[in-house]
Amino acid sequence: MASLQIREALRAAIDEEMARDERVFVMGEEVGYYDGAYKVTEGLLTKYGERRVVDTPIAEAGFAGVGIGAAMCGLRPIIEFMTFNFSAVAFDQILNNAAKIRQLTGGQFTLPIVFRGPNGAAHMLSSTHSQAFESFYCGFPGVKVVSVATPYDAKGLLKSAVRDDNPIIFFESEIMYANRGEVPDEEYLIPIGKADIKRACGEASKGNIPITVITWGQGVSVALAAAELAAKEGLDCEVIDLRTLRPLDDEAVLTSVRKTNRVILVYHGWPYGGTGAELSDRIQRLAFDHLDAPVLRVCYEDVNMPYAENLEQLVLPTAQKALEALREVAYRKV
Amino acid sequence: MASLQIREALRAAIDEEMARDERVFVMGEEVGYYDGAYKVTEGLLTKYGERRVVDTPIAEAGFAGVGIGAAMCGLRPIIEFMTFNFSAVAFDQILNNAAKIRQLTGGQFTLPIVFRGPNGAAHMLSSTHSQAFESFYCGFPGVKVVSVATPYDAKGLLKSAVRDDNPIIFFESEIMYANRGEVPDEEYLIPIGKADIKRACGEASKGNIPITVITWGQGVSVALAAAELAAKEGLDCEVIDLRTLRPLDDEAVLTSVRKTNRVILVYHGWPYGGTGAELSDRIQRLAFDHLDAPVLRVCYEDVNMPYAENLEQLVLPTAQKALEALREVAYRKV
Amino acid sequence: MSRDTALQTEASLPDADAPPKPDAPPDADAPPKPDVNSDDARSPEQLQRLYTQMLRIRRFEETAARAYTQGKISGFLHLYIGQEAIAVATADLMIPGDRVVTTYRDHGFAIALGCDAGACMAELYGKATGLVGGVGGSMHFFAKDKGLWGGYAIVGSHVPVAAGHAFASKYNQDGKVTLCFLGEGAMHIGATAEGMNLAGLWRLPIVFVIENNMYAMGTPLRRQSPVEDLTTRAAGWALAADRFVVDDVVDTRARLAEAVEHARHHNRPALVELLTYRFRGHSMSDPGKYRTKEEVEQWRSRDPLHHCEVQLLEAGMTEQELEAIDNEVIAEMDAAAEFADESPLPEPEHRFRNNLVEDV
Amino acid sequence: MSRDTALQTEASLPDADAPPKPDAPPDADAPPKPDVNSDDARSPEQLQRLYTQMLRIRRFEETAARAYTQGKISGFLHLYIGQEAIAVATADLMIPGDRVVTTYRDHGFAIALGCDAGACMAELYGKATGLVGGVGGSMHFFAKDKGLWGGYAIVGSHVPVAAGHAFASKYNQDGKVTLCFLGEGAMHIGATAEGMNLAGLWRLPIVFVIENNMYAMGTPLRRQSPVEDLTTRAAGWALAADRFVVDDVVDTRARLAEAVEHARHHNRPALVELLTYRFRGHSMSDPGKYRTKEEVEQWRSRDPLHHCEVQLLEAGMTEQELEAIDNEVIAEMDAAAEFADESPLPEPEHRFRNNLVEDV
Ligand SMILES: Cc1ncc(C[n+]2csc(CCOP(=O)(O)OP(=O)(O)O)c2C)c(N)n1
Ligand SMILES: Cc1ncc(C[n+]2csc(CCOP(=O)(O)OP(=O)(O)O)c2C)c(N)n1
Ligand SMILES: [Mg+2]
Ligand SMILES: [Mg+2]
Repeated sequence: MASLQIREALRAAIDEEMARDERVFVMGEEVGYYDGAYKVTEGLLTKYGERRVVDTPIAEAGFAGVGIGAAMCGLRPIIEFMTFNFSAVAFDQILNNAAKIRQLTGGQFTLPIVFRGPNGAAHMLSSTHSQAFESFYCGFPGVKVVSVATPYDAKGLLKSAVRDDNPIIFFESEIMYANRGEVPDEEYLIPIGKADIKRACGEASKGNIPITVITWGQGVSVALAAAELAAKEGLDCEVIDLRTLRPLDDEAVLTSVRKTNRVILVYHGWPYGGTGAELSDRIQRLAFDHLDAPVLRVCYEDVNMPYAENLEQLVLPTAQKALEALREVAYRKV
Repeated sequence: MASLQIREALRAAIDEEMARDERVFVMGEEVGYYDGAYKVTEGLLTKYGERRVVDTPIAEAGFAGVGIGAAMCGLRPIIEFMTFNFSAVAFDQILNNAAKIRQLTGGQFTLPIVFRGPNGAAHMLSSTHSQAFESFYCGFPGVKVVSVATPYDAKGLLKSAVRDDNPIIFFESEIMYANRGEVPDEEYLIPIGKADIKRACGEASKGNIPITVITWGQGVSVALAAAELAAKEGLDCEVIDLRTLRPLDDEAVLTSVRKTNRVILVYHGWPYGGTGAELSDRIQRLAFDHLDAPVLRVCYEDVNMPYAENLEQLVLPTAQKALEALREVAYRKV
Repeated sequence: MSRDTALQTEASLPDADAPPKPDAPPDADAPPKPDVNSDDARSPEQLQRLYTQMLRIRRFEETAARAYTQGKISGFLHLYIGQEAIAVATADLMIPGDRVVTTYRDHGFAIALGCDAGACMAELYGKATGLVGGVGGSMHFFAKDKGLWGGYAIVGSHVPVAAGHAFASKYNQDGKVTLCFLGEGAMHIGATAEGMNLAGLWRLPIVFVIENNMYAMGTPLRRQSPVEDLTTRAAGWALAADRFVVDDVVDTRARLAEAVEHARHHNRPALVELLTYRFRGHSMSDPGKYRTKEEVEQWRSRDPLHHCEVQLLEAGMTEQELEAIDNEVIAEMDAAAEFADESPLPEPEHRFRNNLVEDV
Repeated sequence: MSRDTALQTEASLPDADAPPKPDAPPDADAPPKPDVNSDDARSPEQLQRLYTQMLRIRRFEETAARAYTQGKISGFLHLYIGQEAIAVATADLMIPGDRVVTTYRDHGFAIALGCDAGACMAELYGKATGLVGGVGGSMHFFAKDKGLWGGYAIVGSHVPVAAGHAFASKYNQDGKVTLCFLGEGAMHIGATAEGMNLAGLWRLPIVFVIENNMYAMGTPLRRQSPVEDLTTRAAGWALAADRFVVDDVVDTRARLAEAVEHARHHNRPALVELLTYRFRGHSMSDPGKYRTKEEVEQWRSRDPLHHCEVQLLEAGMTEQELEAIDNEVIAEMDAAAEFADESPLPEPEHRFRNNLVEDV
């Protein structure tokens, strides 16, 4: 077991897959000579050369499309968006090519491609640079969407993503790259589509109210912090890290909800639609008779992210806000 | 009262607003000399000339951006996307400029701009040309989103959209342009943000089970057809046409749901996230104790749209599918 | 302009620090290509083969147009009639493994590249026996094994994708060339500029071919671009350039072949603008009112198919022989329509297939 | 290249059927512009004014950089140091109503256009007294009334928007010109190509100015583009072109003014490439390892600010006088920092404002 930062775990995943499979290459802005804007790809150019670590001009639609075309030829591109905010200019390539080419060719082509990079707000980057894209990329068929929160998950899921024959949207976070955690020395894979219980809850009892907390990405640490606060009040959280946002692990979600009968969602993203609303819909539909309280969401306020530090903090989901939601679903008047 | 097609009602709205306000202009592909790909802008070039009816090259990001820049200068552009499928290449302009410039300039600029065009599937246009974009455009702050289903609503809401000082996404439908309906001769406006009851329901009684059916755009005719079928079975639908998808008319929705305690959603769009899931979330959260059954959705199947007619029909929402959902929320075993 | 000097390659080159130019694949390994410049480039045999291919495309589309008016085909149907020489010349100069990437106006390439007319027609009918099983329709003809890498419907969106195919060829040093076709209307959208800059920057083995048929739907080039000669944009992306009118299929083949072999052996991508004309509307629903009868007539009089016919007659072929060819082609297309008509619809479950590889 | 012949305007013109060229606004109505070509273009008074402005930008950013390292400023901070002459020359040649649209590297234009240094600093601090109330930060300086139409953070995305401002000027025949600044790194993205084509097609009163500082973050131009001279792209969009090294603020003003007045009076948009250099990293977090000391030193030795200082000394100004100016400027920036420091944070409710016009 080594203690790695998330950026190091991601790098190890890319490195191992590039070493394992000559068809795997990395492409994006500053991924080579600059060692990556956030240093995820550090050292890879030196090790694999310009052929397999490809610096691009600023042309997201262009290099996303090149990656798609290369994948159609059997290569396995890892396309880095410096941040997903910049993927907006490549939206058409992902929506109309990556997600549809296999379908509209009747399966003639396979697109083993990963689009990865930081997603969501970081710190004081203002509205254009502080957006959560999962609500856009989960909203159409033809792709899988992954979001990681720990070094262990980051490495295991990125390796699976590179080996997956579908287009994968892979979300990371600027403010989490330096987070450390244990990562096994031996190789391992984590299956795409499986959620992970980051904190288990106990049985319901007089002094203990179990509550399901569904989260992902930057929301995980917020959820776990809220769980600690809540524990002091006898609110016992089962924190489920979805890890894959499309397809959703309904079974993991429903199993927990049927046990706790209470759910809140904690995530970095806007409230309208997206994965948050999708979960509410599925839970109320598939566990209707199990709910003792409505599903509540703790996420961004529905505004463009302001630059000022105090305003940004107010817009973001916090452990305190999550705690209040937990009290509410437990009908603890505050 | 005149009987107009939706395309004629839209044209009348544009014409009246252009005549009323010299700052209003139309821009897009084929809007001028070609009279519009779907003839919405027919005759406007002849009447207003090249200065105010502007044909563009195929450059959606370019002319969307030009519209945004012009709006910042006080003009009031009506930008036509030949279909919203092509707006994917302009996604960044709408997400990062139209929706954010007012906010990130601290209110220095106002953006009175309308992006309009057909949305959703038409008939056998295959996957890239059969997409519903409301799940993308409703998912972020800074814009309003409108979707019209009748000539009356089309005219009244487009006029309001042109006069609104916010960026407006205005959804129409290729397959509905020829639909006819009564339109008053005198001028009228329909407020953005207000839903409309297209079919009212009666009181609950032994033989009569009221059910709320929430719908918009192409879903409206499907919902009304389902309501007719359901009526024969004592299922009495209150069909609510949202008309505005962002901001949602929560009051209209909740008032009906609190009365009927049963609700289904019928719309043209993908199931994951979007306005459909957002409605489920709000209803389960704001009317939790009023629901006798889970909120059900009748929409596209979660697949890329196939070209073949038989397959397309299976993917689309139909009155029959809606009827089955109505029976289900009424606990009528089938 | 003599053929040998047609290709302009003076565009400034990447400087020393640009990614190293890989050696072109040894000619020994390179599969033989048609000697499009040899004396028998115009032999009666070659002319007849090219003529028959052009005629097959035209009759295929005339048949499809009839089926459309009969309501047997729906959705969009963009005809290639008038531009057939381009697809035929292209298919004839490609070597195995070379790729064609094009727009929704793709029937001509499918026929020229050897796709079965019945399968093509069945695709238009949305039948299970269609080229892609009826799920793509007119705009998405794909036949990977035949070198038809598709039929794309978002203008410009396929240009970076085609650059990606060329990127893979360079990555694998496989000596294959990608030919990316686009309308002149696609020259003003972002994806095209990005794809072309990347191709020029990385010196990818790709030839971008503008099928300039003068109109994007109803919009003439002069309302799309401030410049008439679109190859003026080649220099800014370091692309070799060529530009000519398509009225002779043999010349077209030779000029295109020059650009293709230059890309293949010298890692120099090219931008070739072909001046051509579609005799029909943009799609079946377009009456084409924006063009004068005179203009259409003038171009019809330069119809490459007719031009080839004249050459065949000059070469000694008889009216009867030509008619015999036509009858054969017509029979083939009638059979294709019949096949499409009688083919089954896709299985209902088919709609769940291929959204992800797991879907079966 | 003599100043009068610098602007290349041979790019082919729209043909007869292009939108009619509106008459340029009668010179009578046109507000007076600085006689940038007159004999006193280099008068000590002018030089001193320009010098002081350049110095103010530099000291402003040095002060901001200090505050950043002290943790008083967060997020991104892209310094303009080395490129100041461009903003100063630009502000000096504009007439009321002309607009500047630029990137996230926008502090220099704000100062040059007369925005209060305190308000600018307060914006960086995220304070209520900031230029846009603390909601935009470093990348989004906007001062509509001063002609600063912003600070955009998505590369290339502002180019069509700026074309839209010029479109409005043409629509209203107001005789105003929009100056759209972009980095050389923004020349390879789709939105830029689309915006420039539309400007050329519609002959909008706009001048696109490439601030080619040789790098896009760590990527040198040679890994962004196959051509070194980016004005080779002007012809394809029918843009007038000019290209020169920025080492003299007066020359820069004159050359830019020529393009601007040409756009104003002859409806001919232009693409001007300025060769310049940023002395600092891309942003505060960039150590700039990708550049050699020698290269940086070489450019520093051509620092337009220093160049202007030398001219002032030659013109008879004394070291003491220059120092006095500097002390005044430093005092101004210290005061700006103090103002920012002491300013209040935005009201919590402020986050709900301005997402829609209804929000108050
Ligand atoms: C991005 C985008 N915008 C608009 C359209 C609608 N559209 C389809 S074909 C076409 C005209 C294309 O003209 P051109 O590129 O010259 O090709 P041609 O049809 O003449 O072969 C348009 C506007 C589209 N498919 N994609
Ligand atoms: C579409 C997009 N992609 C990537 C980025 C990240 N980014 C910000 S600045 C920059 C470099 C821009 O270089 P250049 O255009 O030369 O301007 P300079 O910073 O040199 O002034 C990059 C890659 C972005 N903001 N937008
Ligand atoms: Mg064309
Ligand atoms: Mg630069």
